[in-house]
Amino acid sequence: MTAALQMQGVRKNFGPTEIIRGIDLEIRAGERHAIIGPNGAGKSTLFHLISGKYSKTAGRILLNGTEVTELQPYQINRMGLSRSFQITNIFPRLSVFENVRCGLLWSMDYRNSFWRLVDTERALNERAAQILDQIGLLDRCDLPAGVLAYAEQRALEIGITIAGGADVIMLDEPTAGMSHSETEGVVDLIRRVTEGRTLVMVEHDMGVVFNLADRISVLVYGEIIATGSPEEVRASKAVQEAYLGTVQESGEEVL
Amino acid sequence: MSVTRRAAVAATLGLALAMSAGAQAADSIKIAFIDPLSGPFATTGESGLRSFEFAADVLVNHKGGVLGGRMFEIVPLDNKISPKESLIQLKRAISDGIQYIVQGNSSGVANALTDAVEKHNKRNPDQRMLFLNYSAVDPALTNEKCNFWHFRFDANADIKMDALTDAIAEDQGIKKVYIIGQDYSFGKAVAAAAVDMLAEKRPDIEIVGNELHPIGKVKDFTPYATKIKSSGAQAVITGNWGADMVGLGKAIIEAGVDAPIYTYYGAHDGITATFGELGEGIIRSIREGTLNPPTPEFKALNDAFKAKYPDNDINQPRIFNTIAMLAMAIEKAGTTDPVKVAYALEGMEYDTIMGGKVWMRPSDHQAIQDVHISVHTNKDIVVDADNSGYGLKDEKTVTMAGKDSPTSCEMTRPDA
Amino acid sequence: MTELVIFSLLNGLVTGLLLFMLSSGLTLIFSMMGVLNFAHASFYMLGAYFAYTISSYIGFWPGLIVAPLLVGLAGALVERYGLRHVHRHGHVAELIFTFGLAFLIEEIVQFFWGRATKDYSEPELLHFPLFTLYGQNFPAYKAFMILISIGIFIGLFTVLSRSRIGLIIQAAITHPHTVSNLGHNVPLVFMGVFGVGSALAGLAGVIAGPALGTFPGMAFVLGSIVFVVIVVGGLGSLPGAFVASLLIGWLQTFAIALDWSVNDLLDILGVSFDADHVLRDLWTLSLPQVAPILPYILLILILIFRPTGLMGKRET
Amino acid sequence: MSASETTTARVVAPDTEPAWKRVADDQMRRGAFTRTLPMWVGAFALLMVMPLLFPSAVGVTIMNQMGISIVFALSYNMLLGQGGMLSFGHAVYFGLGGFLSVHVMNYVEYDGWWLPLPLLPFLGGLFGLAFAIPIAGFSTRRAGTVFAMISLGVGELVAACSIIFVAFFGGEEGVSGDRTMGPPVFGSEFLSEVEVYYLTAVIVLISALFMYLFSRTPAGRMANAVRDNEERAEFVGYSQRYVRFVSFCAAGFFAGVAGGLFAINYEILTEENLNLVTSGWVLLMAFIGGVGFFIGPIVGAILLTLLQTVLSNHTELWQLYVGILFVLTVMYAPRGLTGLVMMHGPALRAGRLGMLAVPYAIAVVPLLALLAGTALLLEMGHTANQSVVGESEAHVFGLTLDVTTALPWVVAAVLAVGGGYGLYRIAQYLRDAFAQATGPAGGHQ
Repeated sequence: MTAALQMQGVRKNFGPTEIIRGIDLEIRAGERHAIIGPNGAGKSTLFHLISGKYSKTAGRILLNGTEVTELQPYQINRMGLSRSFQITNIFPRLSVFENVRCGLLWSMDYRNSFWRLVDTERALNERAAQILDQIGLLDRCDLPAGVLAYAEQRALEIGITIAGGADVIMLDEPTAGMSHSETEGVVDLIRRVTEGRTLVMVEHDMGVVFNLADRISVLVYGEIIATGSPEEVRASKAVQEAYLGTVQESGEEVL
Repeated sequence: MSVTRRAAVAATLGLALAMSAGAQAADSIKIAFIDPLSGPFATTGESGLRSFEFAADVLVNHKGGVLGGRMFEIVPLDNKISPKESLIQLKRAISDGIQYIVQGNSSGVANALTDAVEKHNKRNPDQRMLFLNYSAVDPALTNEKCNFWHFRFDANADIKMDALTDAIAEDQGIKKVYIIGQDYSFGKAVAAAAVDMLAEKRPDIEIVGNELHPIGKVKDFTPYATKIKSSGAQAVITGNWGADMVGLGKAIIEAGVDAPIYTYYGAHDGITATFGELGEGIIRSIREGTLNPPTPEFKALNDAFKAKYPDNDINQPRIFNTIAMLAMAIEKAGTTDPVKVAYALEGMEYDTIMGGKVWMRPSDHQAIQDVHISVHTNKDIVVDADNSGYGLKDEKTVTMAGKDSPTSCEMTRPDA
Repeated sequence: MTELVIFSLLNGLVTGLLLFMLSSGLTLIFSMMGVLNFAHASFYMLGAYFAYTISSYIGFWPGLIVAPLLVGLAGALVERYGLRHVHRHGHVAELIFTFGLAFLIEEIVQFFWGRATKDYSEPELLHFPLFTLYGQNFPAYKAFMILISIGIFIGLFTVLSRSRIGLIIQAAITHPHTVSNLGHNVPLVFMGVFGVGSALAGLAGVIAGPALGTFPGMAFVLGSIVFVVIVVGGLGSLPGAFVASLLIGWLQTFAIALDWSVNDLLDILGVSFDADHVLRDLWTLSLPQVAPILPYILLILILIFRPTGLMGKRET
Repeated sequence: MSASETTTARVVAPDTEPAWKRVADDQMRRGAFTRTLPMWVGAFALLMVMPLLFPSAVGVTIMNQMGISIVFALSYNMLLGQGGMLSFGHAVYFGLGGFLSVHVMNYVEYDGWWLPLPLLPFLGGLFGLAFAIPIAGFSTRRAGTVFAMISLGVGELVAACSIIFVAFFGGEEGVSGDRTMGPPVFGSEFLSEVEVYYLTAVIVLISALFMYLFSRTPAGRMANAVRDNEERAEFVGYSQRYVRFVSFCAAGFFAGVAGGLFAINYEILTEENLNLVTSGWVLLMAFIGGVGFFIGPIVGAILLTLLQTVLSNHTELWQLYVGILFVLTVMYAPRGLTGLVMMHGPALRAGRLGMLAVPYAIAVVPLLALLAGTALLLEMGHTANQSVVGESEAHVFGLTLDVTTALPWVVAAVLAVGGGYGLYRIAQYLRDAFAQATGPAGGHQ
């Protein structure tokens, strides 16, 4: 069986600065994989590289065994990879319902058709309503997405991400900025909606990470210094030195 | 709230006045003036409108009107120099039962109007109208695009060019001529006519430049002036008007070109004032109607006009001819019926206020009249332009210019 | 030919430097605020009209100083009471606002000054040919225009590279998102930059008015060309704006000077076509005829093939 | 994943259908075409009786002009309102569609082509589409400023070409034709304006209907999504460029239809139909009407056509008024005039619209005073600026005012300042009243 995602020697430079310095990583199909690391380690950049937002300076990326290195985001998405964003990224002027429906359109093969009306397609609307139900926003479906509360927007973000039925889901800090109780709800939601799919997530909250992840990779200064089960990572000397050390340093300077 | 009450009073008053304004002399003969009254060309349009209103008052209304007391009323309709707006205003005129329209600015608009009037008259035989064109000079209007309903009171571009090239041909010192104009139908027509006629009259003259520049888009004419200067031209011919005329003229003179510039529209509406002493003896205009020296009648007319509109000039004598000849034609026909009036206009002769005659050639409805080459100067100027002390003095006159000029017009005439 | 080349170089320089005076202000405004100011050329027009009115009372020279200050003030007020209000609706709304402003300023100018061309002319002092070459005059006023433009260029360069505010502006140009972190009064800086940019445009108007004519359409004629300049040069790049200004200045002058046409090209290739072919207009196309549209062709090519412009770093 | 459906149906009692099913049904019911059908039928009926209400030639002509503007403005809104593309060159497709239509008319007249007139606008539309495709190909890569700049460049280029390529564009006098030369349709040869009106009205209605339906298709919905957030759209599988491409082409098509209608109405096309002024004018119509609503551009088209054809006959300053209106709209009512009306939706639904009657009645007084005073000042200023001896009279609202005397100036100034001050004083009261009427339910604006 091939891995859901394979990265081979992936590098990214911004001008003279090397942000990602050669990453080799395999995400197994069906696993929940967390990427952790200090601020500025390049976690979000890595996400952007995988999902096609940034071009790669070097290396290859394979999705379900197919090379996607040079593809555009929408092409990668059509091949079964869907992602969320660290900063809420929804369609603010569309209604909550429409946000989810837009997430569904391509996967349900509507493409750019201009001879079908979205409001007459039963399967489409029912599927959208089901997803809203899953993410708990059914009673908010008529509001413009832009006026939702922060936690609701985060939930919607996840809803859009999973709507298309992609088998690889990438979540970028899904619990960022949430209260403790909100975080619990989101963790529960993530667990439910990614059932049977591959999940890759960047997360700062170690509680969430150790609760959800099957495997963890630690990214420091653009390099993976360790990959393994939560126990292995927790036990790793290298991680303790490099990661915990930088956490203490960075804790004072950022955010 | 005293403000409130005052507003209410003003509003009521306004409404009452507006309603009473609707009731006017039902008897008057309305003439729709369709020309730009807003936008960049409004100055020209307004100046024309004032002339028309003044002419209607002085030549018709103060003399008791026509057909035993019916007055001329000029109805100004703003066409924003757009063919589309002109057609809307034409419909407005039709709604008001107006039978005569006058227009002059832009041959493009004139083409649209003559076409629309012909279609309208064909489709609505009981509601016909005449189009009196006082200024659009595109030769096509009295050639391939002519029709029975269109009359032109200005000399067309070819007739003017004929006179202009005569003047150049007489000056044996001129060996090199530069032609420059705006890149559109009129500019091209001027250039083509100049080339043809010079080749015929003075084969030895070399056309050292024949240039079209985009209309209304040139910021700086200096590069063109540089070219003209380095070509060694001894005379320049241009059909430019408006800002393109001013810019070109100034640039040529400033570059040190010491040659006469023959223009169609090189005077009035601020252009004369802008040239001032710079253009002295250089800018020449080809036009109908003698301004200097004026006839006593014209001097009196001009004084009366200036008393009313000190900032305007009588710069289009043909407007006075248009009104006078329309009045004569209506009297002659004894009715305002456009078909009968049109037949009355055909072949009509009229002695103008500025001196000289106008004859409405029946074959193409082109007015045949004297055409003058006049020079921009401040010497011997009685009737100046733009209150600048400078004006146009006749240098040369071609009597009844283009009387026998050919026309390709084949119009179908309705039953009288 | 030599004289044509020399004078075309000089004329192109005058046009190019004039364009730079406009495009430098526009670039400053865009760099700081992300706003493409459609009404920038309208401030240029205001400069010419203010100077015209001032010169008719107290002469050309006071106008040279006072008119740009007034235009700068007008610009600052527009920023404070107009643009700032629209800012929250995003850049497209701002662009629409400045478009409306351009429309409105033209109407306002017509309201106060009428529609006819104003006889705003250069001062007597500069009314002589500076030199005559091959019988052609080069007016002293043109040289004066060149001097003023170069003076502005040097002044701007000095301010940007030496003064504290210049450094802040430079920082903002290269890192537009960090400007609010600098701890400066951002709204005030914005207002100041907009005012200064408008004043530069106003100054351009003051000195261009006598040479190019002072009439209500003067903004429209120049407006979109200035846009072309800053896009071609690279949005947010002052050196780019400078290069593109001169490039377009010379492109337009030389295109007029050189009488090349498609026909010549076809002759060289030995191809000929019917004189009344449907596409006849294409064969007879000559360089002077297309001169004014060359900048737009350049614009489209640049936007397609090099969206950052000649020297720009950021894509719009 | 059927397991989750049952576990999360928590809103309603278990014996009814699940909540999500109701929401989906609800969405489909509200989106169903039958809901808007009465409005379309009403619009049709209104269009049919209009010539009876305004039978004069000029009335019919103005209504035809409105129809053309409506289709043009709606097509523009497919770009700006629905696709987030600010175009300064939309007249290109309008003009080209129109030019082709006139040429086809001439082929019908001189070369014996067989084409019923009602089909002509769609031919114009196809030509607009054919031209929009290559332009869209390279200009829709980005939205925002780059798109605006490219559209400006293309607009300038085509306008310039229209003067250079005389064979197709006819130079400055344009190309004219005769619409009556085709085969009669239902016995009509389209000789009279009224016949043309009915033809225009039907095509306007069909075009508007299809543009409305387009906004409800996957392509139309994604256009909105890309407008809102182009990046997100890419990550749900849509190429932002291609989504814009589709909208752009559709907009080009309907602009061409409007051009074809223009050709039928005026039988002449000139350079002004595709230049920047026309492009700017359609932006004004769409924006003043309100780009966020389907009917916004219709409102704008009707209003601005009226200003252009009626107001311009009463004052030379009409363009100044339009400019002021536009700038005020951009600043204070970015959702256009329709947005101002729609703002009252929450109050209407809450049944509290009546609460606003008194505040608005009070506000209307200073507002009218301000408007009247400003207009008086402008008109008198305009008259005073023009030096015509013996004509010191300004004609405003049917009043005749002598601008050389002080009284009218004082009255106008008092009206303007008083009105402005009055509005300023009651502004807070109005805001409070509005907030109260809109109520807490209206959490979003």
